Amino acid sequence: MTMLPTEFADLEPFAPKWCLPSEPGRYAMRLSSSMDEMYEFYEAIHPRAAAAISHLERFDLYGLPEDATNLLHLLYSMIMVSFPVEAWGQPRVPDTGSASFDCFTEPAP
Amino acid sequence: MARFPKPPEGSWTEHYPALGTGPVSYEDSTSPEFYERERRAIFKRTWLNVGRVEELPRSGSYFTKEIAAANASVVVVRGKDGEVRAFHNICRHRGNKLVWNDYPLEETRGTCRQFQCKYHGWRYDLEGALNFVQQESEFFDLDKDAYGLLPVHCDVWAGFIFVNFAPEAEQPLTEFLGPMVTDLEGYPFDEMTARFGYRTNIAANWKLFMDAFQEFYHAPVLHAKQSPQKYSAMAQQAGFEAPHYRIEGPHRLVSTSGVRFWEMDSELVKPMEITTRSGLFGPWDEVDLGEMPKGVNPAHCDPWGLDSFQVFPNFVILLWSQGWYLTYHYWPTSHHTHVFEGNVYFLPATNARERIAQEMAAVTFKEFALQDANTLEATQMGIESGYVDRFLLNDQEVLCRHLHKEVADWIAAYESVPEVPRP
Amino acid sequence: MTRLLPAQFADLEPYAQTWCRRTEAERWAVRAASSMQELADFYDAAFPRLEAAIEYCDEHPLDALPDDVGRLVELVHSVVMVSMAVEIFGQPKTVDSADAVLHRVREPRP
Amino acid sequence: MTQWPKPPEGSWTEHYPALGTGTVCFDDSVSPEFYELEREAIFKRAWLNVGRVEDLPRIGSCFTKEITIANASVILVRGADDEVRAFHNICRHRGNRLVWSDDPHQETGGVYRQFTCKYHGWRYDLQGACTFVQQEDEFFDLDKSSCGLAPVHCDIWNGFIFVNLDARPRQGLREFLGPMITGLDGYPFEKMTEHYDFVAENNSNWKLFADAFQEYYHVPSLHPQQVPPAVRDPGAGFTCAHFQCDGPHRLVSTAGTRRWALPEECMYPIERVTRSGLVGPWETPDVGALPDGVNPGKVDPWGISNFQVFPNLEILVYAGWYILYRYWPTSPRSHRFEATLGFHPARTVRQRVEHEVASVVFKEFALQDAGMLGGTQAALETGVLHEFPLSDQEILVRHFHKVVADWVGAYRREGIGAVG
Repeated sequence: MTMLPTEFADLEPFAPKWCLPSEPGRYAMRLSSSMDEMYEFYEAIHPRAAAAISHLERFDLYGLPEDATNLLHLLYSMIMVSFPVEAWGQPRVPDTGSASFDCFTEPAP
Repeated sequence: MARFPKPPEGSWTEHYPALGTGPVSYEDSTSPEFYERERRAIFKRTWLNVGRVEELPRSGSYFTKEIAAANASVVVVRGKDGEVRAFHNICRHRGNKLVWNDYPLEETRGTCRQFQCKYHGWRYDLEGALNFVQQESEFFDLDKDAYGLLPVHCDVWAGFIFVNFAPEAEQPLTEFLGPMVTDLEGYPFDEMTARFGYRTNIAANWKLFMDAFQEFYHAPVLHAKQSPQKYSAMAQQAGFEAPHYRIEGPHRLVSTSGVRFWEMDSELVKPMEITTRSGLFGPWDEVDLGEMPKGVNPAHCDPWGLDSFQVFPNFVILLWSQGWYLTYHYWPTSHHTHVFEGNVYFLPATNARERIAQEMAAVTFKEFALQDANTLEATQMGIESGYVDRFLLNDQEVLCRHLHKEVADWIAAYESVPEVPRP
Repeated sequence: MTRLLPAQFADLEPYAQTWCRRTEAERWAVRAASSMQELADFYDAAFPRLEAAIEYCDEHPLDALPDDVGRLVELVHSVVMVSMAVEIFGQPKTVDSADAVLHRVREPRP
Repeated sequence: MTQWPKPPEGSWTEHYPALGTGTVCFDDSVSPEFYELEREAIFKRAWLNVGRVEDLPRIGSCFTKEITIANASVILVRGADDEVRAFHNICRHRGNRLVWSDDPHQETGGVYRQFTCKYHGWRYDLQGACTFVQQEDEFFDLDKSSCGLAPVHCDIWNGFIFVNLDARPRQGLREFLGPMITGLDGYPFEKMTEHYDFVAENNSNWKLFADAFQEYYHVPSLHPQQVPPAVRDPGAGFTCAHFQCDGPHRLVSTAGTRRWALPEECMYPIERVTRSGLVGPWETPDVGALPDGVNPGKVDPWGISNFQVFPNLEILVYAGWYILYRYWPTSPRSHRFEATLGFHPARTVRQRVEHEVASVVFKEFALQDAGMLGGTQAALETGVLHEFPLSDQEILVRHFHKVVADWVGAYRREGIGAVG
């Protein structure tokens, strides 16, 4: 069973883990992932991001087919892991040992 | 060496001579006794923003708000007549908390036709009137009209819902807000309904966290790693200067100049910013919000970055030049803890590309807020130790100076009134 | 796998590992940590066998129950625990109990 | 719903005219100052039930009781002469806590031959006498016979062990309990020795939680799940058959619901199969005639009588089993709640399962009360409201708060007298 549009079958291995509909889910997944896992995901998806965004742009945002919604969620996860990968070199924001900032509402999709 | 002109007095701080230029004490942020005075003089006495009208989309929509600093829980509801009202969240029968879900000490929201107490089933309509008493005939001379929910003063400006716990509000809401804030009227807050909401408990005094977001002196240092090394180095070298500060009554404003990331060398921005065309300052592609009211970018900075309006006591509206805005709320829960809420608002995205740019801006916002929050707990510990009790503030921190002075002034004004019975 | 319950109740064996619990505190904790689906599965399997189980156990004196019968009593106690969630509340946790706790600190055995 | 007759005055509340019918203030449940007054006026004066004689089954049996609000820790022990005694849990040598296990703040218990202080090894016998002083000859004019444990007044009624922390109790125990409570003389508590004990730390004032258990007006609203959805009446009320006040104590009797006589849809499946539920086992061993005091209102059919023994004990008496509640204040806004369910010892697995059902159901509904009362406490603490109306069904709430105020008032007047 595939989750993503066929054009993005190459990203399918990452879909079960990273197609996450909510920010708390994506943030928790980032914190519980190793840097290797996130590098691997980032390296795979980042070169495909422009094509993915162009693909999604063809649809009405509020009537996305399921596979497109999954792809959008995958892009959200790409943004989420870009901070550990591009800025921090670690899953958690440095020097934020005791801080949290919980997202309780976000637009859908 | 100033990059932007300063007022004729030579500095922003001296432009407001009541502020002085000497070192300040943060005892107001460590003393339990001072916190009690703040509660009485400020949080039980002034207008407090509790949300926006879009959170109450139809009649029967409600939310509750726990305001520990005013020792209050309120339920805010849109009545059958479309009016927004606020009530103390207490059943008149045995004093039970009326509206809650799962946990009585946590906030809740929803839509209902009436409020029903879980304890004995008393019911109140959306306008607060008591309309059902279980086994009414068992009571003695019960006048239902006299047992409606206790109202809290409530008013709405530009879609922002404010409450006031004073027996009589000393000023109407718009008079309290003053022209610097009310000149924002006309900004399309009502259209910007795509919202990311965040909340956290912070182990620091509420004023200290406000301070962190009302000066940008810290930004090049604390947030250096957020940007590529080359950009950070340049930013740190340059330091930070805001082109404009303004103080009006108890409220404050800082404007900053803009950064045109999209015109920069790609070594100066992160790959994900290029991919999503978005980042800390928001989506790079301009959205059309129509003509801006005169309160926006009042000093006509060009390029303009943002305006941060600090609405006394604990509410911030931050407008970005890229067509989105933030609100912050700082809700004290003790002298050294508070609940911080941050909301990020955009026009609803019209396609996936816009939505992804918003996601990037919201995620970046959280990364920054986490750094600030953690630093603050370290600040609280440092000043609570009490070994150092005088601290310097530079001209870029003029708004911090004003907040602490304003708080002290409100307490002094309140306590100078001869002792009369107070609630 | 070793048999935990009397042979006549082999059909409940799949639930024994999870639900044969000596104390109320343990039964409460398992209920709280289970999904409604898990609770309903156990209830649907064990509730129709409750009458027979009680009758079977009562062929032995209460103070000298063989090990497997003692475990069957524990399983019956668990059906009682789970019935509250399944029959009454429709969720594992007591409705409107918020953050309240109530610890059973002494109880008869078995 | 049966309408039970009211007293000739027209209501239960007016039958006790001293109660009035006006609104009631619950500031007594949020004020730290009032809590301090309750400490002296009530908990250091009233007889307090700390347990049952079954908790001390043989010579040397002992338990300790932490009475936070009275700043007291008390040892209860059955002596070599079979008498039950109470002592302050303090070694006479340097004031160390005498009997404790891992944590000196936690209650403990067991069977002891004597008490030995962990600090310097002084020993006391089960009657409290000091029997051994380590290196006695190092002391000066030490008279061991004057170094016994400090006694606490202790008496037993119907198997209930009471202590009184007053230097000289103003009343004997039976006199304090009065005729309504001692009307329970002869109820076979001593046969119901199979106990389920519960304890909880609740985030509400002790009186607010007691209030929830001394009125049934809230039951249809807070506990709708007590009956299956098919037979739930959204407008249901609850009318109690009989109320009675006697001195500081209170009583409410409700009519009996013969659940087993109801059609199947009126009960949950687990009740039908186990023949037990909310009102306990459907059948209990015959204990012969119950004393008249169990049902002084002669309610027929009778269900439960709920005796509230001032200040903090409740005894819920069913025909064949009983429940005890105790509320131990730990601060103005918190208390430790104890509950005990007592049954005839099960002789069969079926009986044991009947008891288990009653015990599990009890916990579910007690949790609903506890879960909500944190909200009541928080709302009252906002201090914006001070006047609350109480219905006739809540007469005991009215009486309870009035008695508390009366005792505090009496204490204050004595204090003023002493100063003057």
